[in-house]
Amino acid sequence: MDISESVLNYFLIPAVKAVVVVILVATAAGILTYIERRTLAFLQVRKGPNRVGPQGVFQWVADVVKLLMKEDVVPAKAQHFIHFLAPVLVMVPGMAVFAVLPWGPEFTMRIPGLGKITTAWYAADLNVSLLLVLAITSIGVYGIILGGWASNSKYALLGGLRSAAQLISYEVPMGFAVVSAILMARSLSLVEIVEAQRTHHMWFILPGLVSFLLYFVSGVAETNRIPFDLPEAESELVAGFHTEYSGFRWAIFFLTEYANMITISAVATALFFGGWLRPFPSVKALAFLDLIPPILWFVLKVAAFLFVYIWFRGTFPRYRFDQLMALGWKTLIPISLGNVVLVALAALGGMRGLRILGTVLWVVAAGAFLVVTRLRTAKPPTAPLVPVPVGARKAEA
Amino acid sequence: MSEIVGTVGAVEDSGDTMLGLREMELNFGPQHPSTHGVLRIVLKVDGERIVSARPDIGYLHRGTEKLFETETYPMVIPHTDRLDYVAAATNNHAYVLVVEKLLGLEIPKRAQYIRVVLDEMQRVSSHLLWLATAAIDLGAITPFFYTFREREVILDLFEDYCGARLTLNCMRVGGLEEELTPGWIEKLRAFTEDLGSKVDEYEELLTENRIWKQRTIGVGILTTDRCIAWGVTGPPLRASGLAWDVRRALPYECYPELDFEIPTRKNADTYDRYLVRIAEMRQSRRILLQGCDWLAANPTGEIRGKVPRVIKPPAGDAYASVESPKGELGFYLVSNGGNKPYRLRVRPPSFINLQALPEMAQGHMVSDLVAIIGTIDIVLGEVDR
Amino acid sequence: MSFWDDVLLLDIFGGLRMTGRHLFRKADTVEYPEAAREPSDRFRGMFRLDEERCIKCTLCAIECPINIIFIDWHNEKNEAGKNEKVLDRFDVDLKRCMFCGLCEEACPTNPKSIWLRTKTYELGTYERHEALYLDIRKLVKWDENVKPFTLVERGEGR
Amino acid sequence: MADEKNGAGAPKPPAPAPSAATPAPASKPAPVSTPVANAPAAAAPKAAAPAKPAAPAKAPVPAPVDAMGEPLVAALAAAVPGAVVSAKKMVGQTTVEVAADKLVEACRHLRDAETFTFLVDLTAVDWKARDPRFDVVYWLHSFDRGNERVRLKVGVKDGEACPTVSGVWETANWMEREVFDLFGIAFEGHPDLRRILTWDGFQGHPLRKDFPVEGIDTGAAIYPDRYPEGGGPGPGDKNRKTVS
Repeated sequence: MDISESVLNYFLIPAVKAVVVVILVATAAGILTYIERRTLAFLQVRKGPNRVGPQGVFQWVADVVKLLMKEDVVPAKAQHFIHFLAPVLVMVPGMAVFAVLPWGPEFTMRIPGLGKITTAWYAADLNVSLLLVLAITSIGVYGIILGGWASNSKYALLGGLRSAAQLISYEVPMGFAVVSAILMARSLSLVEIVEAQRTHHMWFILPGLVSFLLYFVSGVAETNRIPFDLPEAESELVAGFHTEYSGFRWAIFFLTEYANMITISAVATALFFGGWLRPFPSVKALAFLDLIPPILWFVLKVAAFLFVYIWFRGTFPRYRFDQLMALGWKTLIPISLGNVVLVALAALGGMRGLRILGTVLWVVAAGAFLVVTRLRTAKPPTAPLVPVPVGARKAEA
Repeated sequence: MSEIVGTVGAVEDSGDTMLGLREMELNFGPQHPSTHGVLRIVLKVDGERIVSARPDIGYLHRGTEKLFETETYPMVIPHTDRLDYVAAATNNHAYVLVVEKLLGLEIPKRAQYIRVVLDEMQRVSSHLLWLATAAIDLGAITPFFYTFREREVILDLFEDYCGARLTLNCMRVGGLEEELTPGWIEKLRAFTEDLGSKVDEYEELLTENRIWKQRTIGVGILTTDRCIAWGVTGPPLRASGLAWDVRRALPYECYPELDFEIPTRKNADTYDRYLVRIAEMRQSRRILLQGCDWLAANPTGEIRGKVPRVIKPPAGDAYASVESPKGELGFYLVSNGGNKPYRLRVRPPSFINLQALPEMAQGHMVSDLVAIIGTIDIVLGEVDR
Repeated sequence: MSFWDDVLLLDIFGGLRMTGRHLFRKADTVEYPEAAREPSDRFRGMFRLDEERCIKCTLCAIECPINIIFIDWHNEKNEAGKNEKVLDRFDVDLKRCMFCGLCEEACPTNPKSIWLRTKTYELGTYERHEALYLDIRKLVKWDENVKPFTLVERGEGR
Repeated sequence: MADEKNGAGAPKPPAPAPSAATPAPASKPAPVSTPVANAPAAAAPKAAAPAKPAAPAKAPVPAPVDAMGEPLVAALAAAVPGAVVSAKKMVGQTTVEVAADKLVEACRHLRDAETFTFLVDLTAVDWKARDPRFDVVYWLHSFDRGNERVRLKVGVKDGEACPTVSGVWETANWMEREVFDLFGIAFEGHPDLRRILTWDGFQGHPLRKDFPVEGIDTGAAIYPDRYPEGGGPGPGDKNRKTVS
């Protein structure tokens, strides 16, 4: 290996990739804000932003410019340094995670003057990349807590505290859900997990139905989104931990939230939905689906998850703090523990075991769903009200 | 006597709690997204649990009752619009009722029906607004847009009828100012028939939703006895199990002729108040349909009784009330025989219902406080007057 | 039953189905400046005065709950030698107006001399003291902002 | 609460609904025995006169009639001796004039024995020139007596305190605060008598007849020492915030 090649492989290409990733992520987060507003508007029978550019697609650019221009207000009694540090602490891990997200397989391209280069749609393929994702994303919570505390505002403090408890609690079921995927693929590398779904001839959503639901619910909680958006609950804590932030520091919190949504969706895609693989990767009859490039498959899957995020936001009310904790500790964690045991037992049986588990899970779920919905149709939409004769002293208790 | 008695800002420190931690004093409002206006609540919280809540009102005090005393009787009506500004028709109604009572006026039947129809439209619109804001307080943003879609139709109907959408000024002493526009009844009927399915939509979003249920069931319980002790009327009282509604208890206008039920629930919590209001919308729909039928069958007739040119009620006092969307809205009129009210007191349901807030919020969490404020359904224009 | 409801997240899916159904509905909103909706015939908007018809009785000013109509007049002999009231001043302080319409109701002429029922609701302005204080010139001259009014038959019982 | 126990008994026949359709006969003049009640009642024939020509003949103008004979009033007078000063009825609504020192006792009797468990409204009226100057008005409701309502009136002199009924009905708390705030009537024994609608430093009581409708300048006029000409806290004021 000569020096120029190692410079190329170990410095130049990663550097280019790093820059591209950061730019792309920032852009994607910006665009996502537009898409969210637009989608919410459609859910809510209105039109949404449609003025800047065709159909308003440059709305996010205008917003970013506006936020850059805004005065950066720091409360007089805030801890200035920490107040400044918090957005950085939130943003850096949010961006760093993208280094290991497997957007596509390896590919070879020819660059004039450099010859053939084999590289991949990811910045790095670590053998512990899944661990890295979990590790790095949990750093972000420090930024939120510190930002909430340093603002010297009671609302921000409450938001920061809620956030700390919430993020730490939901790390646990999320970790267990991820463990089950690791057990199925027998690897910690995201790239290998994706490839394992090719060798297993199925996406891990089949045996990992429960794992996926746990992962996604925890993921929604990790990203502070409705119905788990307590740290920034607008109607309760004004704006939660970023109440006292303005201008671009606030924008950093905001954009990182969207970047985190992309991260969670991308990891879910890689773990349970076959990453860049097309549906039924081993069925030859569906080979025409290969016309869509792998990276596009990945992006489509991520987009579907993001849509679900937005759909959730358009539909659900918000949990209360203690209910959120109860859900995390009393429901999700026991289920996730049981699920890990179940998946581990199935994984002992190798591919056959996983298939049996997947079949059983889906049949039970679908059967119960059909039966229960059939039975439910008879039920009136409202619980009956107690009819009381007029003028009676009190409804008969 | 007129010196300052106590100050709002000075809350004595209650000392330490179990773990040696201090209770925190939290200023909830007056500029807070979910206080529905300019309500300020001084909270003492232990973590997120509310130790005590003290509402501080008056930020919107405009001296309306003083203003009433300077206006002649017809001129008071536009001012009543601005008490509960999301339910102007019922305000107008309560006011004209009390003047008519003191004058001993008979109201033509047709005017009574139109008034009742306007009242019930206003009730539906107010409940829709309540549902929108209560849902948004609990984090559900979408019902807001669905309910406003329907509310818009009602406001359009109001605009068709009297030219204003919110501050209607639509009733007059002795009856009404204006006849219905042609086609108005048909438009109203079309909307009303549609309303049931729209209410089903809101219910599908919220009634069975587990988060909505968790957030509302068992929150802010106020039993019948406590409701009566605090003077709480309207949906909170009915949600506690007492079927008491001014429309039936102290009937006015043509309500005795109309067929409707008073929905009640037993658990007296936020969820039951939600269900009662939803059911009230359905009952209002029933009344509206009956009103439409009657008005369509009697398309002409007097809409204003024999009113003297200058309204001068005899000296004396009277009280009249209507069931406003918030509760019993009453006006107490003292006349000295002149052409202006000597004293006109409003019995504002929001003000009196709000008084029960500390008891309802005690021991709950900050998030629940938002739900409880939402469920009382206050309008600060009426609280502060 | 309720256990399976809980496990299968039926309430969750029900809500999602509800909002999802709306995803494909047409938006109910209109884009305001391009597609403004027409107010109703009785819409209470901008003031308008017909000086010819006005008999200077000042009833509108008397009936105004917040006294924003200012009328001064004096007597002049007309050609027939009769005393005729001539307006010196007819001002409406629109800034404070609450659009109750009692002035129009009080007007004794038929048809009315003062109207509030114009289909105009765009009263936003940069100089409110200038634009929203109507003197006689502004009241009798139709602004291009003031859309044509419709004379509505008044109901019975007046 | 007490009404729970009494609620088991047979409900009494409903009182006549206070509707506009039942005006008292105008021919019967109002025999009012006390000077307290005289002021509004005496004005009646005089003031009603101008309205008469316009009023239609079939709807007689309501006028107050004596209601001392009403069973409720009689029972109250018997149960709390000296409480009932006078009673009259107008437009179907009974008003009982109660002596101030017997007020709480009368209220307790009405709540416990007569099941008036619900205080609908509490307010005051300022009769500027009269002595006693104020009427404090209570409007009670009974669920068990077929939604019967009765109004109590208490004359209160300017500067004198009225006994509080917040111990009888909790809802009186804010209503009495409001009356205190807007009329300046103190309520003796009230647990939390502070201003409620106006701000805490406000001087004057807006609903008194001698308070100007235009309002008062609440800045320099009230605190000439604290707020210098032009407004804002003065240099030595503790409320003055220094901008750092």
